[in-house]
Amino acid sequence: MRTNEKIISAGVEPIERVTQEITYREAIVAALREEMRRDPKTLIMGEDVGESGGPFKTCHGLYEEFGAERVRDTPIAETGFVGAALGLALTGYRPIVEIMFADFLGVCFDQIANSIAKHRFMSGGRVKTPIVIRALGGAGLRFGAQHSQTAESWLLSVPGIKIICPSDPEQAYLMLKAAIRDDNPVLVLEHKALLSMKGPAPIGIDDVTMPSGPRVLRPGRHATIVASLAMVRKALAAAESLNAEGIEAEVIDIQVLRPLNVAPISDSVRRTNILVTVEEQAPTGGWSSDVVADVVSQAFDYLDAPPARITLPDHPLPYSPHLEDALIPSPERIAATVKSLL
Amino acid sequence: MRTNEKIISAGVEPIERVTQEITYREAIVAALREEMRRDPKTLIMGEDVGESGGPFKTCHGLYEEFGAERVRDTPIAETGFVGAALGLALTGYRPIVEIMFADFLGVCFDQIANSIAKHRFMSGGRVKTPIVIRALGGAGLRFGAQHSQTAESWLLSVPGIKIICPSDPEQAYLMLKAAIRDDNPVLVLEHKALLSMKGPAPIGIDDVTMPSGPRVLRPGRHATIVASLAMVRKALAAAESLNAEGIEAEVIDIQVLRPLNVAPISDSVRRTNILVTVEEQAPTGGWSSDVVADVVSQAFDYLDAPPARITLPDHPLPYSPHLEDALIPSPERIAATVKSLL
Amino acid sequence: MTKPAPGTGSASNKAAAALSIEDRIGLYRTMTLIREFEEQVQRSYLEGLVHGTTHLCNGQEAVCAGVAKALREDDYVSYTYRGHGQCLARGMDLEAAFAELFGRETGVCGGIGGSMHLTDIDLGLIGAFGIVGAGLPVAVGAGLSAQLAGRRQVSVCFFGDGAVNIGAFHEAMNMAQVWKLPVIFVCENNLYGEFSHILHTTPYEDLVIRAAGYSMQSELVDGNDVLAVYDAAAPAVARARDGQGPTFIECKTYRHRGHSRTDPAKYRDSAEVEAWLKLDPISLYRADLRAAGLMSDVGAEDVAAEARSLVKAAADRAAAAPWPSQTQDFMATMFVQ
Amino acid sequence: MTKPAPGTGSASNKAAAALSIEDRIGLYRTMTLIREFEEQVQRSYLEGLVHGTTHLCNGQEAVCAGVAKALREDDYVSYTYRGHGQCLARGMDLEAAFAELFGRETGVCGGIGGSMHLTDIDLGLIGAFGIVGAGLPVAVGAGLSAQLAGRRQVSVCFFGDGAVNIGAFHEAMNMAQVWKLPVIFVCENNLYGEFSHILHTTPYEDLVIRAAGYSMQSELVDGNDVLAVYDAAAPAVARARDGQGPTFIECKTYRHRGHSRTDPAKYRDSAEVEAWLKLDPISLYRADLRAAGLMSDVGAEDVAAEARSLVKAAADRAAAAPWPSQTQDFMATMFVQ
Ligand SMILES: Cc1ncc(C[n+]2csc(CCOP(=O)(O)OP(=O)(O)O)c2C)c(N)n1
Ligand SMILES: Cc1ncc(C[n+]2csc(CCOP(=O)(O)OP(=O)(O)O)c2C)c(N)n1
Ligand SMILES: [Mg+2]
Ligand SMILES: [Mg+2]
Repeated sequence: MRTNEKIISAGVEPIERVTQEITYREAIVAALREEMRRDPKTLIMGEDVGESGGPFKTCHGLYEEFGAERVRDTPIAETGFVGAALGLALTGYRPIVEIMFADFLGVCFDQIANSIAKHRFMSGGRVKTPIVIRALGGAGLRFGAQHSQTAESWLLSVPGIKIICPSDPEQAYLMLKAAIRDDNPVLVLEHKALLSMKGPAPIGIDDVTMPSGPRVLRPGRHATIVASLAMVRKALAAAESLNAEGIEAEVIDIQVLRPLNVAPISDSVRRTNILVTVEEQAPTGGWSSDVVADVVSQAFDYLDAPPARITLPDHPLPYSPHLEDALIPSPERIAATVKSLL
Repeated sequence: MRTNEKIISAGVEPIERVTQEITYREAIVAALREEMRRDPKTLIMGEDVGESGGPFKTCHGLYEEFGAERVRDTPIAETGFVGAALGLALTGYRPIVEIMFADFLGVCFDQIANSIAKHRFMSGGRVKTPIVIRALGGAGLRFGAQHSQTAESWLLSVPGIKIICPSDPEQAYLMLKAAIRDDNPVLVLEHKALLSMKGPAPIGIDDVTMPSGPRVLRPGRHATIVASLAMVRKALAAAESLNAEGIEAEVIDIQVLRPLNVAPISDSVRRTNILVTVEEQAPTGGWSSDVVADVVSQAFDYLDAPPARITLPDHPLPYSPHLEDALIPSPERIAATVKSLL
Repeated sequence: MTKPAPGTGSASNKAAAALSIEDRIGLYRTMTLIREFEEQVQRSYLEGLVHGTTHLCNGQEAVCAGVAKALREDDYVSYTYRGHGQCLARGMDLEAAFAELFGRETGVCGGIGGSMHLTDIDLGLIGAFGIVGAGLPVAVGAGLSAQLAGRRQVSVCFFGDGAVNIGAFHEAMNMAQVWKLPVIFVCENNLYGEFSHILHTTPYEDLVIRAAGYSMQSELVDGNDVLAVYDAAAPAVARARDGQGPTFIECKTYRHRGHSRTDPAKYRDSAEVEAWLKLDPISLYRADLRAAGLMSDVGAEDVAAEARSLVKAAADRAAAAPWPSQTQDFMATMFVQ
Repeated sequence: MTKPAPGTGSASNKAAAALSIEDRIGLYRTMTLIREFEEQVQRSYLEGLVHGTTHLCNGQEAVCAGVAKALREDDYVSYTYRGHGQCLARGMDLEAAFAELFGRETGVCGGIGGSMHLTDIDLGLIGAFGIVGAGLPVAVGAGLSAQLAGRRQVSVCFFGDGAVNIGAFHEAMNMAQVWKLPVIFVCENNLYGEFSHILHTTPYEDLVIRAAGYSMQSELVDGNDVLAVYDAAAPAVARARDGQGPTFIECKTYRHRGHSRTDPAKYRDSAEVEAWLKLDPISLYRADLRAAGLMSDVGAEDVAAEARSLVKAAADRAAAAPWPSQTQDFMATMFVQ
């Protein structure tokens, strides 16, 4: 399923010799390490990211290499350290902050939405705010209602911040590197259920750019499935099972939520005429509605059926394992939805 | 433009004799006053809501009538007093809090999204959380990027809270009363550019219920325009000017953002075959995408053209008056968009 | 350790001296029950019965037991993800607690909440907050409710040392003090946030210093001495009932295990752990009771055995309880219809 | 007024004694310029040139002037919507400031920011924050930046008495103290938030008490005495440059006008207003200078006349400046492309 093409689509020259099988977690660590080596103005802050290597070990080894000043443990004070990132950025640094669970983005929502996202704009474009906010989200681990959200849609309506969400080690690596080099605020939403996922990544590569939009992971002619984060694997699994029935589904990883670029999805729909989206969020306020609305305006005449959105239910996630499992979109549900539209 | 029908549609018996011409601001005050009289367990908290009557005078006279205990000035501590509302609700009170500018919802986002919206659910439905959060938002007053947001979409993806947004005195009055009686958390988004708007309201009426969805303000056969808050008036103005050209646009006030009920809009579109939405928010993450996506699935075969969404641009609002004015959707833009689809 | 800064209060009135023998033994019983509960949670977790993660309070039992003893049935209590102890000290049904941790229909929250979110409004257990600091403003609201209702109730909130650095703590402390609310802020200072020592994130080790910033009455107590905790809590609660406003109580304590199930707690010095294990609140209190002639070792063993069997039986019943229905009406769980 | 609680510092080293005559007159010039600017803003607002709302600092000029005098060009300064004074004290171009308030293309932020958001990074004016408290964590970040860069810079943030009640204040104070950052927290205590007296929202009137909660060095000064402000700021800045950490400075002051343009400030007792108007920082300082033989009344009038004419000329030029283009590339304003 992986080809050089995909690496190219993220703006990177394929250098096969460096491609390694690593985990999503290792990809994050590698990206942080390489970019911190590359630019002494980068630094990382967050709760227990230092000597402990991060609650999810996504900063493993960084403290040892870069020291306490550049790999900084913070008090439990998300407003404080996210706000501090803006002060650092305005004065020449390139801060990266880790939000332990994406659910905690609510605690610092104001600093992101009103300060970080608007500061450059309000200055008339006269300051630079290179900030990366990494947040680990997502369901499936029985963490209950307050520790299972992807928070994908919380900041979707706030202009002034880019939002990316890697669904595999390769993109976790490439996009995080590009985000760190970006001169604008970037929110990187990672998924904790993916941390142990293995996959090839072109470790050591230097030529990275922020992807401009979605990426086609699996070509197909009969339907287009667009998904994010942990839903991407489910979509791929659904496509695999549909394949056995002779249905070729194209699977697209949305990967860049802000700025949203729906054109590649419309292109796909122009070929497949069927659109299904899968997101790990409530039915309203999420990217899938934006995608459907945009595809409808860009490829109206090509749609054979109304696009279907597969989402979480419109209530918080319960703790009990069977309940949680039943509510998260499954490959079966995705496949069945595709078939219902054909 | 107002008939008894509309009052009925909000679940209220028409009592013509009590209908008065009042402002949106007076409607808010009247609703608060009547409900506070009705139930001694209600109380209101916020910054300068007491003796000063509220920064926007939306609590005018309440302090005098109900005293400092039930009309309580708070420190500048939105997390603190919004959180306190949950504690009050859990122990038998029915708190109403005022957020001075909707932009400040970011400061207490966590308390709303993770505590208030989830507490009953996480208890297995064993507690009751009757809380009203009123927030005044909106652009057009040259308040700059941090004081001009409606925040309509910030909590759109968070299950567990109802969101309503009144666009005229009648609904400001009826919906706020219903919200205060609701046993669940309700976010009431008010628009500061509407505060002086006059209109009839059935003051003194006692029989109110939460509306179950959008409300048709003006019937029409050629196009459906859906708008919220200050955009409703612009939509009505657009409809008026279209009428002069023989185009009859139906205007719908979305009015209830959560839970979102798109069925009445789909019904309308089945008759008009054209859909235009107008919201005072960025192009992504807002209710208009949800509406379009739902209408597409509910009334796919009835659409003569891809629905058009009219929104703010995808950047924060600038301060300079001409810039601000040019960026807020205007009746002209709405009318032109409708015509472009016919 | 830096020298403890004294609190502003004086726990010297020794409320504990007035406790009956029954009450004293009751405190031992409560602590033992909590310990046995947590030990069973640990075992059940390893058996796959508890899901996701769980935060145990072994070593901190004296805090919740001592404070609970000072409360009335109609008081309000809020706490955190590390909240099993507070719930049991208020009398939460053991089976319903286990069933919740196991994600069963008979759980105290129907299996919807989980280990981090035990709530039982009938016991005044108004909620467990998973977001650090988030419970404190809620406790202030419950305190305001108590003040308004005029029934001399109090609102107690428990939180950790790490929580004193987040904004919600600050806003809550200030509001409680300005409004003179009957709120008792109980800080369980177990020296660590997740993996960071308190001095890494706070300018000092004695968190009562924070209270000074609000001119709030405060007490610094040995959180591993259940009678000392009671001695601090009882007068604070009495003052609160009398309309004299809030108190901040810092309880120095230690968690025996890691932050949560996945944490081996390697960041802690083994000498430090050793030292604190010697200060185990249950052993210390048992020695006290023995010295006072109130309980023999045999009696103590009986209490433990009884607790163990209660716990075991409750866990077994919970493990046999049905899963929640997948077709239940979640909308009614979320909203009053 | 309650008796002021003393701060922890001692401003008795009287840094101001070492100021040259030129510097002393310079302070007068700065304060006068700010006053004349604000008066012009008021007039321009009534003429419809300033839009929306604006928050004037008349009466508080000694705070920004006195602190600014203690700073170097490469220091960082952050402030609030009530930030005109801080900007002018750092030397912001008058015309660019007016043009920003008038929403013109030549504004210091191209007319995009407005009265509440004057920023000029070249002058170390890193930003005006409209959300109460939001600037403080940002100032902590700038202080961290200064500490890391090792060039002995400091980061100063200005905020009001109302801001000490919000979470961001707390998180920032704690972080600055734990990391011993070169941050000076300057609280302009003008006794009111929007319309509420400080005692309505805070347990006391002397906000240095807050600093005690962080063990942070603090100073309580007469904020209407520009030399007293300088006397507190200079040693605090020196300590910060030397790596000795942050200081909290409370400046007691008063705003002559309402909170913002729409506020007639009727909530204030007229006797209180009278009393404070007599404590006008500019008149007081003028009397000082006269008494010390450093400036005659004529000299003072000359300074005022010069300020008035500078301000008038700048406002006139700004009023004639073009509106920003409606077709400009806002995306490039928002994002570095
Ligand atoms: C706002 C927020 N940030 C971070 C976390 C993750 N977190 C959970 S517990 C914890 C440590 C809390 O330490 P403390 O307050 O001392 O309580 P303890 O766990 O020691 O009882 C952290 C950082 C959280 N739940 N909420
Ligand atoms: C988080 C937040 N809540 C409320 C407001 C509205 N508001 C603007 S200024 C102000 C009063 C601030 O008082 P203070 O800090 O004393 O500063 P001053 O205006 O007196 O200079 C308030 C409540 C805000 N801007 N931000
Ligand atoms: Mg702790
Ligand atoms: Mg003030």
